[in-house]
Amino acid sequence: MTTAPPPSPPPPNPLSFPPATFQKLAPKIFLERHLQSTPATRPSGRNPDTFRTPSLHTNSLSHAHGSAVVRTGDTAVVCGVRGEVLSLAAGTGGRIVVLRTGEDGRGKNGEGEGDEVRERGLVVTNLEMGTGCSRDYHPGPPTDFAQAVTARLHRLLLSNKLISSQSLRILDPNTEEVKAYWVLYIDAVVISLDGNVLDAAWASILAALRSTRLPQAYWDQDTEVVVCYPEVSRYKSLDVKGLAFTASFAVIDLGAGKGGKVILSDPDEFEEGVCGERVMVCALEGEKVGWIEKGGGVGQVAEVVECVHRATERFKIWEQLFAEVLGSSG
Amino acid sequence: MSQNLPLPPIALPGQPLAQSPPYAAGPGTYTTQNPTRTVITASVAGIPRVHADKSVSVTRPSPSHPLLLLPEVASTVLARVTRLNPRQATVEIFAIQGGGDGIHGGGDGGCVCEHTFQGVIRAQDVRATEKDRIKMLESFRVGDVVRAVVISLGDQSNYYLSTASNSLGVVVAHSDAGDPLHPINWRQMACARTGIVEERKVAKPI
Amino acid sequence: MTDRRRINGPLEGTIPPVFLTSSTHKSIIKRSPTTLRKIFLKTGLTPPATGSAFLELPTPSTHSTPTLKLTSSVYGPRPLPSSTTFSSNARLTAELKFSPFSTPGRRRGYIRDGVERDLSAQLSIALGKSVAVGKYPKSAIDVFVSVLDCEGGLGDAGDEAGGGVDVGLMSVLATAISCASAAIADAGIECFDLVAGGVAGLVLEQGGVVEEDRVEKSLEVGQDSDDARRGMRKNGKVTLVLDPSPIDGYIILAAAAVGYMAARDELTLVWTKGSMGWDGDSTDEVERIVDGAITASTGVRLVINEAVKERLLLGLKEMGLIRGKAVSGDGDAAMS
Amino acid sequence: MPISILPPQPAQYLLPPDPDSDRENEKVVLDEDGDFVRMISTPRKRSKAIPIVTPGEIVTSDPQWMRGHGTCLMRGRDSAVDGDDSDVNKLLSVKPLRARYTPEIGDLVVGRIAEVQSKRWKVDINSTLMAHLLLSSINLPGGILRKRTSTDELQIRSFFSEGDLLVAEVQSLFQDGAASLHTRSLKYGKLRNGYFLKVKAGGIVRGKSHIVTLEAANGAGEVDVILGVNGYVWVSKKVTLQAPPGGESITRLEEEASEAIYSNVNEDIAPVTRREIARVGNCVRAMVRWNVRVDEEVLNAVYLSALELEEMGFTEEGGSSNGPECLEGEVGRRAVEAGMERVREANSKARGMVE
Amino acid sequence: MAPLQTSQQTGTPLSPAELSYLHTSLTLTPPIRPDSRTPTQFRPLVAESDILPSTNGSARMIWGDGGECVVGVKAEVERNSATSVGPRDWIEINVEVSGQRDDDAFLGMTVAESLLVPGSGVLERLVLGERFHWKVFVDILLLAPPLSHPATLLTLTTYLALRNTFLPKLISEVVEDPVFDDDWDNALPLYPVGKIPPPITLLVVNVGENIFFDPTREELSAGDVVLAVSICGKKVVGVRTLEGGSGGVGRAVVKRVIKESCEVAEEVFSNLNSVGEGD
Repeated sequence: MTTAPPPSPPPPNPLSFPPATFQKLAPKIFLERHLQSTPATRPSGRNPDTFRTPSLHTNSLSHAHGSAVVRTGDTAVVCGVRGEVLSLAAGTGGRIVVLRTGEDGRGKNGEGEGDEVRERGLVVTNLEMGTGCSRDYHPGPPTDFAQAVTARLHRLLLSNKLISSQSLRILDPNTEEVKAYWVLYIDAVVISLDGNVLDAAWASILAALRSTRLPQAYWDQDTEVVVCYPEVSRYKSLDVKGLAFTASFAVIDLGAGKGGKVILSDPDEFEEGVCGERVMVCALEGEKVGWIEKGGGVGQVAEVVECVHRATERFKIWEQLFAEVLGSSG
Repeated sequence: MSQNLPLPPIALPGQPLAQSPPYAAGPGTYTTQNPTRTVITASVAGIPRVHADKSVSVTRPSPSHPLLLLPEVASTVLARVTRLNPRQATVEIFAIQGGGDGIHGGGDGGCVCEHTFQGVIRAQDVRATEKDRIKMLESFRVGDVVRAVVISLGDQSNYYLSTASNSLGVVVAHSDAGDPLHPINWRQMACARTGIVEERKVAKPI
Repeated sequence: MTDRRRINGPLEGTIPPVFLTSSTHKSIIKRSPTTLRKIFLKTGLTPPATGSAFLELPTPSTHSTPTLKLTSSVYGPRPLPSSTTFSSNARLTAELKFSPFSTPGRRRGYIRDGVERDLSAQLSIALGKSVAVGKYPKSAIDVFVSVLDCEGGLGDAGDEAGGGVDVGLMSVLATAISCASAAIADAGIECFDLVAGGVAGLVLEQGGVVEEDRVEKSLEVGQDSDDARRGMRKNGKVTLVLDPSPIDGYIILAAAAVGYMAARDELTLVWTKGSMGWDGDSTDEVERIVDGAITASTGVRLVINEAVKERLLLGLKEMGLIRGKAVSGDGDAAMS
Repeated sequence: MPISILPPQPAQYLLPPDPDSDRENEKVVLDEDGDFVRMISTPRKRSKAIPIVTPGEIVTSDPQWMRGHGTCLMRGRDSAVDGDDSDVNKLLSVKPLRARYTPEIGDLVVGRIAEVQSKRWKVDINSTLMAHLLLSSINLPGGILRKRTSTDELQIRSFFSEGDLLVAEVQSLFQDGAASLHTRSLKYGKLRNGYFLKVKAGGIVRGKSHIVTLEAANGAGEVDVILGVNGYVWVSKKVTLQAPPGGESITRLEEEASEAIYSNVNEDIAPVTRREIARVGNCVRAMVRWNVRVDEEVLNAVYLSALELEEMGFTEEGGSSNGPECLEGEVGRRAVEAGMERVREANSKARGMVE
Repeated sequence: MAPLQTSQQTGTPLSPAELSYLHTSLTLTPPIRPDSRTPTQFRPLVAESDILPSTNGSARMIWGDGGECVVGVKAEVERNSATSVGPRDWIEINVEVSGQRDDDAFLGMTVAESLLVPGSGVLERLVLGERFHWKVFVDILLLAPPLSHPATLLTLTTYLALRNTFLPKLISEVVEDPVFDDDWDNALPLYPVGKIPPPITLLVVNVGENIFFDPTREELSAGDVVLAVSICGKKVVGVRTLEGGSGGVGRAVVKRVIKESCEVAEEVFSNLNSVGEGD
């Protein structure tokens, strides 16, 4: 048995425990000891600024229009996207939106587009954690945490305006009137959870959307229903605009003189349990930032800046992975 | 180690390993009765071994989940005090250090429980002497880590624990101010920073 | 049913796409009736769980045919919830859930439906009989199975299966048993034997007459229907198919799924659908179909054995690595 | 015939065998919830028809009656009360036939452990409330004089654990009506070597002796029947305490017995005994089914009649595949009727002797 | 969740001594059942059919232990739906156990699987011309759950009700909207004599080498394996495993259970068919 990094006060208690017991006994001290060693190493062996290496597979599900499996370390999420048809015919009483596709300039209708997706609820995002992915989540109604993550994912999806409503419209081929919409059911199922579910779930959603191919559909005037062409060759990819990737961080304060604040990239379950302070940055293409969340403590602005830097680095890794798996045709 | 009993390198549940008359069923095995003989059969996937006492066991090599331990009567456990009243202390057992003749109890270091088990230490089980003069508040505080031994599986919710031995009692404690305490004698602990002395049922440091 | 804790679709309701012509998945590669499909099974893919396994069937999969994919994780023995009464045995519960995107046709909801409850109950019966529950007093062993993808044939609305018995649910259950059993072995929970699931079906060969017609006709002319059917079956038009897939396009007269402990030669679960005759001789249908399902499960058992062993060997290697690491001075920490 | 399916018939009851016997002052009536009820202290000289009282029905306005259970007063008048019998007392009560058991002090009950707590057991005795059995109310192994220690508390499950059956006496009642039991006698305690059955609580007469020993037929030895007042019945092989040949003291005997009192292992029971145990159980069930209340005398008689019926080869009409000891349906009725007849004969004979 | 929970409202187990007594008695040759029945003997049942005048068919059964079941069958005319759902939905089964919130998945599934077994021919009789069909609702109410498992009681009652279900005779042409003969005497049976009858499900428990029909609650607890065998005419139309016992069971036992069920079922059918003929 060897001792860990030098404890600062003289050891008042010579009792020693195996690391696993120590971790359970005093999780905070356990993490602090690890981070105070040189070089600072996390219990998982990662450096504070190291993210877990992601892996990605797409289109492995038979009945989804698009799907992806993302694994970062021991966190794994499967996401399936499924299109169903929302008919605007009788019953919606005067709410028929008439939009001519020809005059659909991006600048002009940019605002309206997002609203169409949002107002009609054309994107339905859900995160399921009751799958035995971790010991704390049981089947049944989603926990508060699952609901909160779902809401964040949904918000990210809408606010980044990744999906153009144009690609969800189903038209009457004669009048070019919008008669129906595709509704995208995006279900992210967590099959293994070891912290930072948001990054993995978000990446799986984005990859699933980018792999989604919907059947070509049109409004059939005679039968007054939406009909699709069965040929796979006539399926069309969803128009997903750009890329956005989240990067999550946990912050721990080791105290003045003992290392100060340490920002842990891509925290695992144990680190999330110990650290109260969190930062999330959603990075966009061209070194832009789309969304920043910060909570659970008071931090220097520099901290957030550091997080943004790391997030843009992380963006490149995801971007490369997506290019490899999905092809560069963004 | 024994004598030419041909064992497979890896045993799987249901796999027959040896006959019972010469050999005995050890941890990780069970016996099945045939009309003609009793067969020792593996009940977990792992490495089968024959021990000097002719018992056959199957042990798990997996480092991530080495042992599946449950608190048993006579096993030594580590527990954190969660509630305290004059009659008993409620604790959560978070590590089992073996000691009982547990079926998986091969490991020396014991195991950390994935889930904590709830237990109680009744006032009369705190120490072996002067049982009627025990005051719970002078023995434990909420948050203390206690080494204790399981004396009964108890009822549906609690295991019954005892600290009535020199080696058992509080092993980790913090003062009211949050500083760590270290043991002075079997009933007192002191704070290194302030020197404040608090009362505990202290485990004799090993 | 609206679920206020989840994000729901538009209130107006949506329908799955309707196609001009119905396209059915028909498998191109025809197996011989006694060939099992290849299975991919790997344990330990959900590290937070005590034990876990992932199963994919068939492997390798092609994009044109649907596959069956499920994950299973096992937790326990862990304390029972405080509301339950004392039990000197472990309580094993199994939960099988279809993911929303796993089935053809409509998207599946999150709230547990009757099919899921039924399969969960059968799964816990099949596994519970194999686990040495007496070794774990006062504890719960929880088994979770998530079906990520399945082949259809579930008997759902809009999911036609050609007039015969649907074997979709049966193969989901059988693979769930195998996958969960591998996860239990991975967890190191003591059990009498590992359970493997197997399915077999009696199939009307291509070109045969759909059964109900034949029965009706024979009745109309006043014949004994059973004789007619038996005659038809004895004429060799009925074949036993191991591991039938819903996409094989068979007309299945009867099918059985079993949970089977090969080392003990014992069954933990029997589930049959479709009508089977019993005419007393040794070649009758019940016997054939049960034996067929057992044969199928024996094949699956070999895969489970390999998957469990593979992981154990990996564990042995890791152990070696960790020992080396401990010597180099990392890992332990002293308590303060 | 594996199954007999009968058309529905109006409820049938066997009337008490003899208008002059003691048993006669019990009648079948209907109670508050529309269940059939049995009346005690019913009028002896009233009509022979089964008086059925329904809730709200005025039974009597005679002020000499005191209101008992199952009755209430309406504006100074008794209602739902019936009867004029004065040779017992002036208390009038209506007892539901199908009801939960209401414990009374001194009752012998058979119970099943429902829950084990740190110092007591909760026992299901077919009552609305669980009965309590305190750790201090049982005999501990090692003799009566043994001191109770805290170790006993830790091993409480080694005495009784969930599901275990026991026979006990109601020692006292709590404020809320829950019973407190004790087993501090060698005739009480854990039950083994037999079979448990459950009849409705009113089916067993509160009588002198609730532990009945029957001399079973076919060389089966003696069979003990414990008729719990609560409707729980235990039928078992009679186990006699063998006095050791040295003629040792009775305390020694008690000690030895007490070592085994919490055993869960049955002794060897011969198939023939098992068969008679089943037959006795069927007799009890048939008697309750045909509304004959069970006590030692009637049980004995019905048992003998059941044996006779088997000898005569009477089983279900036309059927031969029934078990010969089975008393379902019509056979049971015949056996019970014959048994009642037997009791009647014995009674009149006894009366004859007195006269 | 567990199928047996419907019958074992109290979760209290049997005592070890009791269980061992039962187990030994039941493994003897010949076995001794607690109520002295022979292995294939059922407890007597009281049954009547046609009890609900506003249904197309109904039945009621009472078990000696207090279990009571009522089944009503009602038929409605329904237009064939455009989004082809298939005839599987034409019979809707609803099992309600009084005092239980959820509908019973196990019982519902058992009934549905055996009733809708391919080849039974019943769905074909529901066709009403080209555009319409009968939609049949089978409502099974377990008024008082029996002390043992309700599957047998429930399916026997359902059998009786279906056997006595009549549908008005169609007098319109195939292409027209359906018009019916209003004379009930001309109504057609849903299950005509001579065609494949409705199924029943028998509960069978094995203890050692012995097999028992119509097991009581305690026999279920002492059993090694409990199977529900559904039989339709002379065919086995479904087997399901119920909770109970630890460890598996040999395949020979399973086959024997199925075989004996068929033999016993024949007698059960003949008895069931005579219900209502006496009066």
